Amino acid sequence: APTAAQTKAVDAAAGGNAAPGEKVVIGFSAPAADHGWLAAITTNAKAQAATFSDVEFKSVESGSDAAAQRAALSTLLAQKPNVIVLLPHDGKELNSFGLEAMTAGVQVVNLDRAFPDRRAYRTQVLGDNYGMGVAAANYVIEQMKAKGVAAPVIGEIAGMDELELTQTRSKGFSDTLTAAGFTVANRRAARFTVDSGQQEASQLLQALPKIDALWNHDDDQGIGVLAALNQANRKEMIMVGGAGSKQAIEAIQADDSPLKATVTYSPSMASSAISLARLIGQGKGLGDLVELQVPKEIVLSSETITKDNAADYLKFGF
Amino acid sequence: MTATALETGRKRLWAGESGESVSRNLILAGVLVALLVIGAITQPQLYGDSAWVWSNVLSILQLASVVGVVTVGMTFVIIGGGIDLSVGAIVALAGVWSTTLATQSFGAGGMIFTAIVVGIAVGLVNGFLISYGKLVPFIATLAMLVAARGLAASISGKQTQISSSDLINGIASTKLLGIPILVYILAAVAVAGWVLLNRTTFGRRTVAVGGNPEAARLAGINVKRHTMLLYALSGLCCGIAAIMLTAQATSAQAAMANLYELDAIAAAIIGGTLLSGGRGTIVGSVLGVLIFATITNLFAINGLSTEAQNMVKGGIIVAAVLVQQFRFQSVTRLFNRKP
Amino acid sequence: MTATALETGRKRLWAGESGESVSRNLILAGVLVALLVIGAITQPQLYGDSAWVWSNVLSILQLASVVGVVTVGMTFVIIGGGIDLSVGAIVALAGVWSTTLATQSFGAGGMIFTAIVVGIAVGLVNGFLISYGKLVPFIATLAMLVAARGLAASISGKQTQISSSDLINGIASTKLLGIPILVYILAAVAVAGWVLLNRTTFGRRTVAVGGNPEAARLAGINVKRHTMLLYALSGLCCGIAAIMLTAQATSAQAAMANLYELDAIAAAIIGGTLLSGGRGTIVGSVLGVLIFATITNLFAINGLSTEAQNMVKGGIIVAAVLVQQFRFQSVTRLFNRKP
Amino acid sequence: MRTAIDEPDERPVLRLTDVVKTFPGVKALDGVQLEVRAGEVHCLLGQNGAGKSTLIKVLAGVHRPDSGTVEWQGEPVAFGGPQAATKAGIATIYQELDLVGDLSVAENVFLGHEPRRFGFVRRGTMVARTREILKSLGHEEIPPRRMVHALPAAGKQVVSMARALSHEARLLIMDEPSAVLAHDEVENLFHIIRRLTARGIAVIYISHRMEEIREIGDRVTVLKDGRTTAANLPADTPTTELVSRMTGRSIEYVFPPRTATAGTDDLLTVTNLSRAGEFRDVSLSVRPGEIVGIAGLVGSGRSELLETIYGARRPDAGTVELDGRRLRPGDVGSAVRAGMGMAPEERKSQALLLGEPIHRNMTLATFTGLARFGFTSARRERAESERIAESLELRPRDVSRPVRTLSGGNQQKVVVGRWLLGGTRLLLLDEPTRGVDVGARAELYRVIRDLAAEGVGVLLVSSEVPEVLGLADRVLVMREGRMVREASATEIDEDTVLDLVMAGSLMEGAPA
Ligand SMILES: Nc1ncnc2c1ncn2[C@@H]1O[C@H](COP(=O)(O)OP(=O)(O)OP(=O)(O)O)[C@@H](O)[C@H]1O
Ligand SMILES: Nc1ncnc2c1ncn2[C@@H]1O[C@H](COP(=O)(O)OP(=O)(O)OP(=O)(O)O)[C@@H](O)[C@H]1O
Ligand SMILES: [Mg+2]
Ligand SMILES: [Mg+2]
Repeated sequence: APTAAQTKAVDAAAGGNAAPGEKVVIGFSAPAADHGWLAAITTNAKAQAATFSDVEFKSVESGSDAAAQRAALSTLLAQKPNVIVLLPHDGKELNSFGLEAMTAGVQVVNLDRAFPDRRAYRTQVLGDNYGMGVAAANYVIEQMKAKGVAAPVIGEIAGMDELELTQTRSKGFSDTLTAAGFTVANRRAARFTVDSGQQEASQLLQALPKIDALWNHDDDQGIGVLAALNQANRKEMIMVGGAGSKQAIEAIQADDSPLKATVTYSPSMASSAISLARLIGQGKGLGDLVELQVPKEIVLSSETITKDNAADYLKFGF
Repeated sequence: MTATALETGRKRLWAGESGESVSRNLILAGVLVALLVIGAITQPQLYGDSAWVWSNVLSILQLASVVGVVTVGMTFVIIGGGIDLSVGAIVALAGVWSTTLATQSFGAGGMIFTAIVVGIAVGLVNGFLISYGKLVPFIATLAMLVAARGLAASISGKQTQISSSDLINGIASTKLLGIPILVYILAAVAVAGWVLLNRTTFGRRTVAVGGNPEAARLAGINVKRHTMLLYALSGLCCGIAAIMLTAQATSAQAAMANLYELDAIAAAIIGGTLLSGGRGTIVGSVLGVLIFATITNLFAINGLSTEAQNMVKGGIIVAAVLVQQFRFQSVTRLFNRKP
Repeated sequence: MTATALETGRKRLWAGESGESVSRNLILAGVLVALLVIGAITQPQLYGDSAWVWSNVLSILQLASVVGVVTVGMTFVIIGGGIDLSVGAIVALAGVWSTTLATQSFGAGGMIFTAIVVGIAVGLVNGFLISYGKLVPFIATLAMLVAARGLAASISGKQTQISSSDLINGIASTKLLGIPILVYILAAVAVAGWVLLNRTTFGRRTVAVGGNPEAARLAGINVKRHTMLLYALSGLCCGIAAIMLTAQATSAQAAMANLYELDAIAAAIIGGTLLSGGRGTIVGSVLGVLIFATITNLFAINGLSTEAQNMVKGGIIVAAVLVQQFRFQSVTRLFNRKP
Repeated sequence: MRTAIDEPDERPVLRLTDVVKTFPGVKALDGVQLEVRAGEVHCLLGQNGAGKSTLIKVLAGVHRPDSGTVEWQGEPVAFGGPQAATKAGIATIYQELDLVGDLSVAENVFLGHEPRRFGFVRRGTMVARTREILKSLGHEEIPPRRMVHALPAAGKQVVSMARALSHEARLLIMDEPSAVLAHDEVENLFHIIRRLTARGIAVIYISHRMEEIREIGDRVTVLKDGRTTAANLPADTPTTELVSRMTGRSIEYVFPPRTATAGTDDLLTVTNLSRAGEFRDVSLSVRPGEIVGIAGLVGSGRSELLETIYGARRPDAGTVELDGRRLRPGDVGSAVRAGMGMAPEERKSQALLLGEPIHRNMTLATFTGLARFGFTSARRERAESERIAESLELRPRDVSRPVRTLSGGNQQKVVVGRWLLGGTRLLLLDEPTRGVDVGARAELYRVIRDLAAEGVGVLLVSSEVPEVLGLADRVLVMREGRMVREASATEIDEDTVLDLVMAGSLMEGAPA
């Protein structure tokens, strides 16, 4: 279930947006969820839609690949919603669907995985994958400098390697490290699942008998990574997580494990996307902005959660 | 001749002559219709709109088209006594290879050529390992699955490669006489597969190679070469499928066509192909693919959650096979004494 | 005893009574050693430290332990003429079910009990569909794969469920005499499997049922019941594996044990199990699992990229099988007349 | 027609000199001489495992000889494969039916040399030519488009023959073609062979049935342990001499004398047993120590009856009782536990684990009994198997050899031997001597008779009427699924049985 903070009932301060307006039919599609973050995306979207009395929410969940999602989306399109919010399996693969929908007069809000073609969407709400890597690297650099480690051994547990977002995250990480004169000593790709996280981490530990810093892309698989550290009795490094799960934030706050920080990539973006979709459907803008319409693109910045600010973020943990 | 002798004679005539597979396919078609009816019952307002129904049928066909083409090749391999676990990986490799910038510079023709050549080449390697290296098909193609996905990832640098050829992308978006080109391609491949299997020496020898390889060898058929050709054929189908999938996604990626091997094998088996070889029909396989596509469509229009989908899907697969089973118990009892 | 009698006695020991499989397994062990040597050559500084080498061996064993347990069950199913595609899904379902808050409230005993009961129950359903529903094993267990993953997702609400039982989690972190408990579990399951296959009537029946089901039936063996038991046995192994995996990850999830079915089948086949049933060894299967784990370890300590890993892995699988093939060409010619 | 053969300067079409073929561990051919002339029927005789099938596989290009020469029409040849041999004019009907079940009759006949145009099969031509060939074989009732798996065994044999004749053959090799044929079918086969030899085609004919060799053969070559022990004997050489050449000893009698040991109470009682389409209202009984034989045509439902009694098929109606206790219908396990055993008709597909060693096949039905607390005893299993192998004179005696490498007759011994291990009280035998050589046959008859003497009841199905009459105490005749006659074996003669049995063969039932 989404925490209260993951969704947000629009309050009176947001201009006239709180008041029920004309009815908006929002279609929603995300790939089949097999891990926590994606599951939170769908539940958040649903919950956010439920806070509006003027939104009708139609969700199609769709299969294991882009082709299956495309087929599901075309059935959704045939039902003629006002706006479609979709988290594409892959932005480039579903770009053509965005175009088709926009051409058919259905507004498209892309969630998380950008379409290359600007005509394929009305608005994009994106997490910052590259920025995540940058933030993680910056934290590592800062800590290493503080500890006075000149040539740290840095490990990386990536997510599903065949996804482009994993590549982007890793690139942000290594670009930033390189700028500081550091390199990644070994990198293993897990599959966003706890057991793959444990397995890859245990092998990484084997390859690197001493590690100074470790970045793990995803807090869900991080449960497994932490288990591997624990089983191998390896506590010498600092570990940075990714996404910002409740479990991870609590661990950071407790400060009793190598996990010292996590860089956010919050599934709350799904809630925001639904809110924006409603406004787009009603032709309204964002209350705090001057413009009359919703902006074309919103990129959420990746924030770094440490022991110091963990309390503030706890309510966002999924 | 007595009346009873005549009667048993007729019964026998019905039992042979692939009458069995004809009515097996009729039952599959029945299952398909039943699924469509369930769709109509659960979503009466959608099914009330005939334009929507037509577009929905097209969308099912389009969904089935890529896996359908792969399944035709897979059907040949299985009838010939093998199995090809690498089809998904071949589709991905062919797709990625045909969308590299270098290849795209040769235009649509170059892309199609590349995809098909890559598909056939990988198929030939599979076939070679199996016939001449004497590897079990399961292991050889599993190794190829892993290796081809790896190669695809390395070629693409794990990036999604956009296809900028309008001609290629048009394959997925253009319609002819109101029907998407993808559907024509599936139809063409299926018809070609049917003719190949039922009307040519290649097809008839495929049945022999899978059904009784020793007999085929004694009849002078070059079983090894034939086996190689079967995997090459499967590779060719994968090459075609790669172009279709690339057109649909207007891009290619090392992870695409994930687990198509399971979809294709399942569709072929539901369609009546014997996993042990020697028996199978193209019509059955295509019906199998359509059934799976219709199930997916049914879930989508009803907005079922993924987990509910999966639970129901497992049940439908079992039910679909059981229906065939019970209808044919009497006929099959004759042929199949095994418990 | 005369000299000739002694001689035939020796010959017998070698030729019959799985003499073939003994030397096949020796070759597999050779491949394993070769992989370790490659590791030592490529990473001399790591292998210079004997403490590290020991810990690395343990880490390979630990890596192999979960899949190893699943593979023992799979080996029985395949020798018995079937296949179980649902093992990964059963592990996930059993893991998720045993880590629900309700189950965890019964403590470690309750969790272990639940995992094992769930495993056996799902296995029995598989077995029932196959023996009495007469479904092809491939289809029945594929349907179960889909359904069980769906059920697991629905039970867990797609959340990762943390195991808060120190006893369970301790299975992965505790060592006895310097060796992790997980390794003991694998050893115990493998030994039990070996005894069951080679020294009990159950094992004999398994070979008979897989080698020639009709002959087994006519010899008075209850083939259907035995088939059910084989799938239940595979389910039991999955239940044990679920506990082990949950302990390792200190949590369970619907997506866990992804594609374990492929790993287990591949390991069994590399280990010499015939996919068509009737022949296979536990030792070979365990060696197959260890080879795969060692390959993974080799890649990790050399820091290979995922795509390079995959390409090399495909090659190693092919090479490992080819080595066996050529060594045994003369022996296998005796048994396998098919081309 | 025969005059040409008698001419002394007649050159053989085929001449084999010192042919040797070794399989790992077995010298299957160890210096074979063979000489075949045009237009003759040359019979090959030899015990099971003598190397007959191996020899013809060498001729057919399936195996390459290790040494020795093969001269074909005066030229030395070395066939690279089956196709080379067929091209040269040697067509073969193999011992194991080499047909593809899911292809039609016509497709099987022309497999590998289909009439075609641009890769497309010319189906019309193929069907028409198949029909012609079938007609020339006297079997125009077999529809060329029918799937082969839907044909009865006899029909399959005809298709095999049609396939051999679809080539322009100068030499036709037949490896035990009559083994699966009924009496009238064999007559038909001989008719065809005579027509072929009249056209100058040479035939190599293998069979274990002496009377056939006498009827159709011109000359006989005898093999023993892979060696030619007698070449070009006239076909009317006395049986005793042929047998002694084959076995190295003489066999005095074939059927052992009956011993009057039959008990009085029924051991097996079958009452009104029926299965739709197979047999109806069959009642019979077998007493302890009695051998009951069932005669009938192929397709008359005898195998189905036996399997139903045994519980391998579930009856639609009727009961089976052993010692007055009703057996659970359709449950082989309970039949076996009650003391029944069966040697089924098709040993390879129904009885044997081909890759497993002999002793594991022998103990397949009894290893549970030999086990303790579910743990098997390899020592006892092996000892028991060796005992049986000894008493059946199994060749090879080494029980750890895989059954796959045994010749057909020895495989049959393994199957029968399986039921000599436990406490079997009723043995069901379906064609127990199919493909079994004369020597082994006599041994099997002795074994069966000895079993009866020990009080075991035997229910025997055989297509060879003399076998039923000679071995059984009581004879039942079955026709189209019904029992039409029951008589003591001494009261009925072969002609009576054949008269009863003939009511149209299975093949005539199908419309063209
Ligand atoms: N492929 C093979 N591998 C090993 N041994 C073989 C093979 N084929 C035949 N043999 C062996 O060669 C010998 C001759 O066998 P063959 O089949 O030629 O006998 P046969 O005379 O035809 O007997 P039958 O009358 O029973 O058919 C036997 O000992 C048999 O076990
Ligand atoms: N209606 C039918 N259609 C197809 N095949 C049939 C049919 N009836 C019988 N057969 C097959 O014909 C063969 C012979 O039939 P069956 O077993 O009834 O004869 P039988 O009296 O036991 O003769 P035998 O044992 O001498 O072959 C069997 O393989 C059986 O499967
Ligand atoms: Mg023979
Ligand atoms: Mg019969």
